[in-house]
Amino acid sequence: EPPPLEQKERYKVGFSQMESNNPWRIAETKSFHDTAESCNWDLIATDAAGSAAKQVADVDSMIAQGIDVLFLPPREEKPLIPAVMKAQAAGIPTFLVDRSVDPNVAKAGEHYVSFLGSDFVDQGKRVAEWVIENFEGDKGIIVELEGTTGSSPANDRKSGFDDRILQDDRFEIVASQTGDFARDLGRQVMETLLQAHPDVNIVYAHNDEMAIGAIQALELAGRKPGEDVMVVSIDGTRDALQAIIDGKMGVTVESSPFFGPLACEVMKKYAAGEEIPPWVKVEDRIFTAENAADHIDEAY
Amino acid sequence: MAGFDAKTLTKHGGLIALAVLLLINIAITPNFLQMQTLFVNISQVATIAIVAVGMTLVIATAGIDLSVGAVMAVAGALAPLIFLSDFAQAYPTLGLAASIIVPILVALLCGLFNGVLVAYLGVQPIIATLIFFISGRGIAQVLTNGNLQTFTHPGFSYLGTGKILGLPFQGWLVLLIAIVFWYIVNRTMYGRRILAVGGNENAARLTGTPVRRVKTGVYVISAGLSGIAGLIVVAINSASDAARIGNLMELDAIASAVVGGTLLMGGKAPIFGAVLGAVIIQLVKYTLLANGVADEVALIAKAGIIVLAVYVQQGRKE
Amino acid sequence: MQPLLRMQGINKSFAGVAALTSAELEIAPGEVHAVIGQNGAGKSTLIKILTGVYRKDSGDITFEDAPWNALSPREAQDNGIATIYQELSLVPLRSVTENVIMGYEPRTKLGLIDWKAAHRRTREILSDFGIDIDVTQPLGSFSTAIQQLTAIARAVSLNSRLVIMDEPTSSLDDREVETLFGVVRGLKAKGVSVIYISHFLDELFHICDRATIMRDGQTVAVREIAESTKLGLIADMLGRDPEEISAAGMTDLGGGTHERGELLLEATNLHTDRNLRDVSVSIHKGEIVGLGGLLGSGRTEAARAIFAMDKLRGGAVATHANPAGFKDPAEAIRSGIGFLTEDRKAEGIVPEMSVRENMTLALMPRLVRNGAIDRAKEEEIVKKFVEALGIKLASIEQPIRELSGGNQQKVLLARWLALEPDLLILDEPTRGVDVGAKFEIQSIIQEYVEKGVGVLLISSEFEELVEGADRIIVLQDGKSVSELHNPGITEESLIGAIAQSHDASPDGTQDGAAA
Amino acid sequence: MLDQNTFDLRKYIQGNGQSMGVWIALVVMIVFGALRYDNFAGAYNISSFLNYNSMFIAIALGMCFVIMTGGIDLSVGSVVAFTSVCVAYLSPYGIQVALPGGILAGMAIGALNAFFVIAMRIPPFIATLATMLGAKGGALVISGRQTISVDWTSNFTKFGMNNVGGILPWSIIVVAILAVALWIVLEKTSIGRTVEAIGGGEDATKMMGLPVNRAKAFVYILSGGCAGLAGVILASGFGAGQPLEGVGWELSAIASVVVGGTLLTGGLGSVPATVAGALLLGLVFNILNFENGRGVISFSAYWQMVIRGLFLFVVILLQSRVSRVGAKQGA
Ligand SMILES: Nc1ncnc2c1ncn2[C@@H]1O[C@H](COP(=O)(O)OP(=O)(O)OP(=O)(O)O)[C@@H](O)[C@H]1O
Ligand SMILES: Nc1ncnc2c1ncn2[C@@H]1O[C@H](COP(=O)(O)OP(=O)(O)OP(=O)(O)O)[C@@H](O)[C@H]1O
Ligand SMILES: [Mg+2]
Ligand SMILES: [Mg+2]
Repeated sequence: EPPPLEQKERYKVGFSQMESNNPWRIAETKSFHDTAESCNWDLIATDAAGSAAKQVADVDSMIAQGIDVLFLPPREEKPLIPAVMKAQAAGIPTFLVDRSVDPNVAKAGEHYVSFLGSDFVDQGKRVAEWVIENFEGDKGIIVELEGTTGSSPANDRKSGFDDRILQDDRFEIVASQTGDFARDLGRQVMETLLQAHPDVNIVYAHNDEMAIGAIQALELAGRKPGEDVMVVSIDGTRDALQAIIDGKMGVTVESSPFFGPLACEVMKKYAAGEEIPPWVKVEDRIFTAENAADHIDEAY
Repeated sequence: MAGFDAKTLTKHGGLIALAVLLLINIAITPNFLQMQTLFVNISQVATIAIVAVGMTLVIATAGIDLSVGAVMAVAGALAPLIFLSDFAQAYPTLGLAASIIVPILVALLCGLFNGVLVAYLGVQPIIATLIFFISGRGIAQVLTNGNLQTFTHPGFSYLGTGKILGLPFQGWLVLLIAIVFWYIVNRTMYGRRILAVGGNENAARLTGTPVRRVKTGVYVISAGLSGIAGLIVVAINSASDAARIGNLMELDAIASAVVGGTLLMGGKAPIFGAVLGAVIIQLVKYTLLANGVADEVALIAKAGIIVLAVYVQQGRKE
Repeated sequence: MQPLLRMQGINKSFAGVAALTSAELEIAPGEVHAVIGQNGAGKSTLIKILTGVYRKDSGDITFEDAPWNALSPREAQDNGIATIYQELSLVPLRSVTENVIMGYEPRTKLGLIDWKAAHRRTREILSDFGIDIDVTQPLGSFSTAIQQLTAIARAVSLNSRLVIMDEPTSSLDDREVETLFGVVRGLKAKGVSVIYISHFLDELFHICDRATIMRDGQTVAVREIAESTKLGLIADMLGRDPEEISAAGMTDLGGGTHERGELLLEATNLHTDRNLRDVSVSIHKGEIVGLGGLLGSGRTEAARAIFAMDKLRGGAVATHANPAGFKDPAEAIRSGIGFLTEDRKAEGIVPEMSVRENMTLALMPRLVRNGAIDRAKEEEIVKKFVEALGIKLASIEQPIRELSGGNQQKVLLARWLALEPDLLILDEPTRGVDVGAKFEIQSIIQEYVEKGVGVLLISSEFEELVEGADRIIVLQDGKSVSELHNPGITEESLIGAIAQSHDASPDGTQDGAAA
Repeated sequence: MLDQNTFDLRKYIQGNGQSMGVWIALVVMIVFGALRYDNFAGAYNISSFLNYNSMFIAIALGMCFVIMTGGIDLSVGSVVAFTSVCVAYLSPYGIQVALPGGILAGMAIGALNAFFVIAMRIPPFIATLATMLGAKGGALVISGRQTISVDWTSNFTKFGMNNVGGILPWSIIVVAILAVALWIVLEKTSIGRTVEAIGGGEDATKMMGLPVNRAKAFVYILSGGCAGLAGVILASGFGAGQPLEGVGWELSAIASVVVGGTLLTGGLGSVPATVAGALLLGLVFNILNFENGRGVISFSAYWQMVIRGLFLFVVILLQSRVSRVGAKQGA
């Protein structure tokens, strides 16, 4: 059983961010800061600068400071298990946010309260399904731009997409290389892969930043993204929605960083003694040419 | 004659490595012999080459500059702030000029900071530039509040996407920078003094060389060139991401300089060697990527190639 | 008797350039054997091949009747050959003790270094050389002389059968040289052989039994010292007729013969953070002013202070153009002063740069035209000096590190002469330079003095000073204590002046340099 | 080397003055933290702080030896990642196998560095830059791009997670023993003396007949081994082999060594001051976290970077100040 949470006027809340080197993470941190005011939190936010070990040390220092509740987006599935265990031992209920930990070792409802977030595998799968549905040619030649090598969203978004798309034998993945979730690298890698595989007609990027980079690479090479090459990705950033509106991109599956309000709500329920499901699934929307214009104002 | 062979190999190691790489690519990489391949490689190598030229000068004084990537981030973060400002909207030409000049000036100031630490306070270069390496990117993010800045600004984007005589603008820029610094190193007093300071600082001082000013100068130059590279990255991407611009650039630039024949203990500044080094590193990346080598294997391959290239370059000395 | 060491047909080339061509060397047990030759003759190279620093290209070496092929200095040491290399091979940042006993440390029962015993042993070893210093201090904080004696002490303490000394006396004064001779004689008495390399030919007649003479990488003669003359040895070294040499005469600096002109520079009561306490010197056009004194008396520091290398804490330097002195060496150079430093390697050459670039380093500001260096003019000047000074090189684009010591020294001298200076400060201008080059360098200096250049000369060789200087200012513990005038100075009177002022000085501590 | 400007010597000889700065700063920071924050000096914070920073102390110790020879080891961060993956596979056999196994794996990469530097004469900066890339690639290859679970049933994780007396983690005890041992090696054995001599002048050391190559091989293998130990601590304290960990750790280690007063040009160094340097840099993070917790100002991630840079700047200024004052007094 995870430790209970007493009902109080004000909570001392720990939020251990893993890194701040991309807009998504920054938006997520900001969402927690914004929620702190509306939800009456004293928020301690730390940043692990991309190191799982430091993230554990950060959680440690928050435990030492006596937080009431911990929100943790674990940088890695396994290395953050000690953080979850230590928080539990210190009587601090933990909610995992946006990524989870290894379910074989730490379990929701036991070591931590619940996981709030989307399913990366599912995100990849949904992109694949959209492609299968909307691709009109005979042969889909796919270039995949992966996230940071070895990171869990990269691994999951790859397996989700690859498994689903390869069930349809119209499609072939001719190259899959890392763009490190960054626009500049996404562009450079795309430029190169485009030279080696000029017949490519589908680009799947693990996040919108790389997708935008790929669009630039295509345009620089005189190709027409959206017309002769279909670009698809995940996240739902403002730039991606704009690209969809401009007809350069096909789809982006939402992976919203705005966890603050959800966190506040779930925490209050938990304090009130309500049952919390082990996985509070975030319903990821899917943005296409039909609805992009309606949502661009709320995007980050 | 064995001595002759070894010597030629050492002397032209870089060119030989380049030739080998080209041959390998022609043989195995699909669609290698195309103009577009050339464009892609020129546009990608430009920033490394520009930074490597500055790095070469720093290394020639027996220093090192870890802060180049951070300086790129600062300059790259500043530019859009300026041309997206109200002022620049009102006066587009002035705004564009300011968005190029001001970031470069700020970069030069960063270099001045490094240079003063090294030359006047006697801080060891790796540590002096580590300070900015750690905090520079933070400053860039503070400037932009951590936000990604995206824009459409054809004028500014020319830096990254323009073409002159059919070749990318930044390629010409590299050529211009290399020629200017080659001239400075080989023909001017300042260049000679850089080499003297790196070769024997005491002797340089005793012959009237303003050692501290010379040293400060190379850090300023290195930072200025990094600033230019930062602007190019932002221009190509039509976006400025302070967290990412120039990430790991210091390693590429140092590797380029060394592969190009620069001695880490100072006293040599082969400018075109550094450009050649950058081209080799770029081509290695291209080869591995285009042939679908997995990222982790590519890392190992890169490691092996760097060791080999430097081994051939350094030759065997008694 | 079987020789202890025999080297035969040794060949060695560096990057295609031959340094040794079938060189020979034979040493008898218990013999003190000199190896002499001009700069670049290959003496040091031969030694380094013996001790495993370099690898020979071909040739045979037998040591104690067994083939010898040391792969490293360590191996040579362990097998009974101890060496004092020409370039002091010590680690100045580390303590004196470490420099003496490193590699042979006394151990405690646990196998750890017994520092107490180590310091004690080091003090014992050094006391044989009349040195009494704090051995826990970094070696670099002591004078060059102490450092050189430390290197010698280390080698001698290794209990070897052959001790090699490559120019051991280059930084020693007469008294220290005497101490060294005592040590060499002691080794000989114990049956240890000594290879003794030196440019001071007089020294050979005191301690050596035989001499091997080398020229251009070859062994050209082996002589019994007792049957040789200095002139004969020089003739062998240079490969010329003895008559021819004696007819040409041995040029010296012609002290006391110069026409003294107007005042060039006046330094009064100089005082720096480093040991300089009260030195006053004035130099006029066309004269040579010598600085005399024991090692560590502050001669080099006086020169550095005048040249604005060290900050003045008190006193003043004034010239006609700069009555307030100089703020940095650049300003000193602009007002027509050149400074040839004593440490060629550390403060003189830029090893990777070419002869051309080295020579014009100080001149550069005057070679600039429209922002660029005027290459044509540069080459013209360099070629002129290469010819005038007889510098031996393959090309002016050759890196200076490839030149022999004497030729490097001439390039550095040319660096200052090219400035057409009013005043030259020369710190040990002929140290480590062979007799031939030495006379050449001296006659070049003489020539410039006659043209009106003023010279401040520092030399540990009393002969050079006594014969060269018009006046000698004697320094003692960082103070100028007396002044002697030529003609009339003899070595005896100089030594007398130094000794006298020494006795008169209140505290006689000399870093123990000469106890 | 002898051609080092001997006149700069005095500035450097004030070894005490150099490392005084770091001790003063360390004490000041601890007192500051203890007075300003609740629970800062509590057992929980101390033990978790020591546990996390034991890894950085370990790599800084190895780095200190490499730097004393005038070299540098950029590969340590990747070696930590690499060995953490190796020992994750070894964890079922218990810590008695995994600990030596991890250290050996690190030493193997250290030996590769030594080979590049000594036999192939590649400058250390470049040689270890290459192994930094290679070891990272290797870690990803053998892990199949995944973090690798350790065996939670063996005694393996006890090493990284358990304390003695609730305050002293096993990891810091092992690292402390290592530090003392290395201190003795440096000060009291001839290999240690040779290491420092090489930094003071490699050619001269060789000509004195000291085993230069052996000492250089020793430092690179030692540094690899220290990184290996850090890898074991990482895997056992965090429950996984992590191929992506260790990015930028080499720079922390270098900074620790330099803040501890070791000359980057080699020749002078101190083991205790290096440990102090590593603790000092670790404290900066810890204090920033506590400061965030006070809620007065919340430093964003990027402000933290700026502050860390500033801190390094101040420590370095302080050091050059202290050593200069020391030099004045010594003169
Ligand atoms: N490491 C080296 N690389 C290239 N050339 C060298 C090297 N060492 C010596 N030489 C060359 O070999 C020749 C012999 O040099 P060596 O040092 O043995 O002369 P030497 O007789 O000891 O002269 P000196 O009296 O000046 O010490 C010289 O021409 C020198 O330039
Ligand atoms: N780098 C140094 N650090 C500390 N003390 C030094 C240093 N160099 C010289 N000294 C000391 O300064 C004093 C004067 O040395 P200086 O070199 O001026 O003497 P000198 O008369 O020129 O002798 P030499 O012939 O050895 O050059 C000596 O006591 C010496 O030990
Ligand atoms: Mg010699
Ligand atoms: Mg002197």
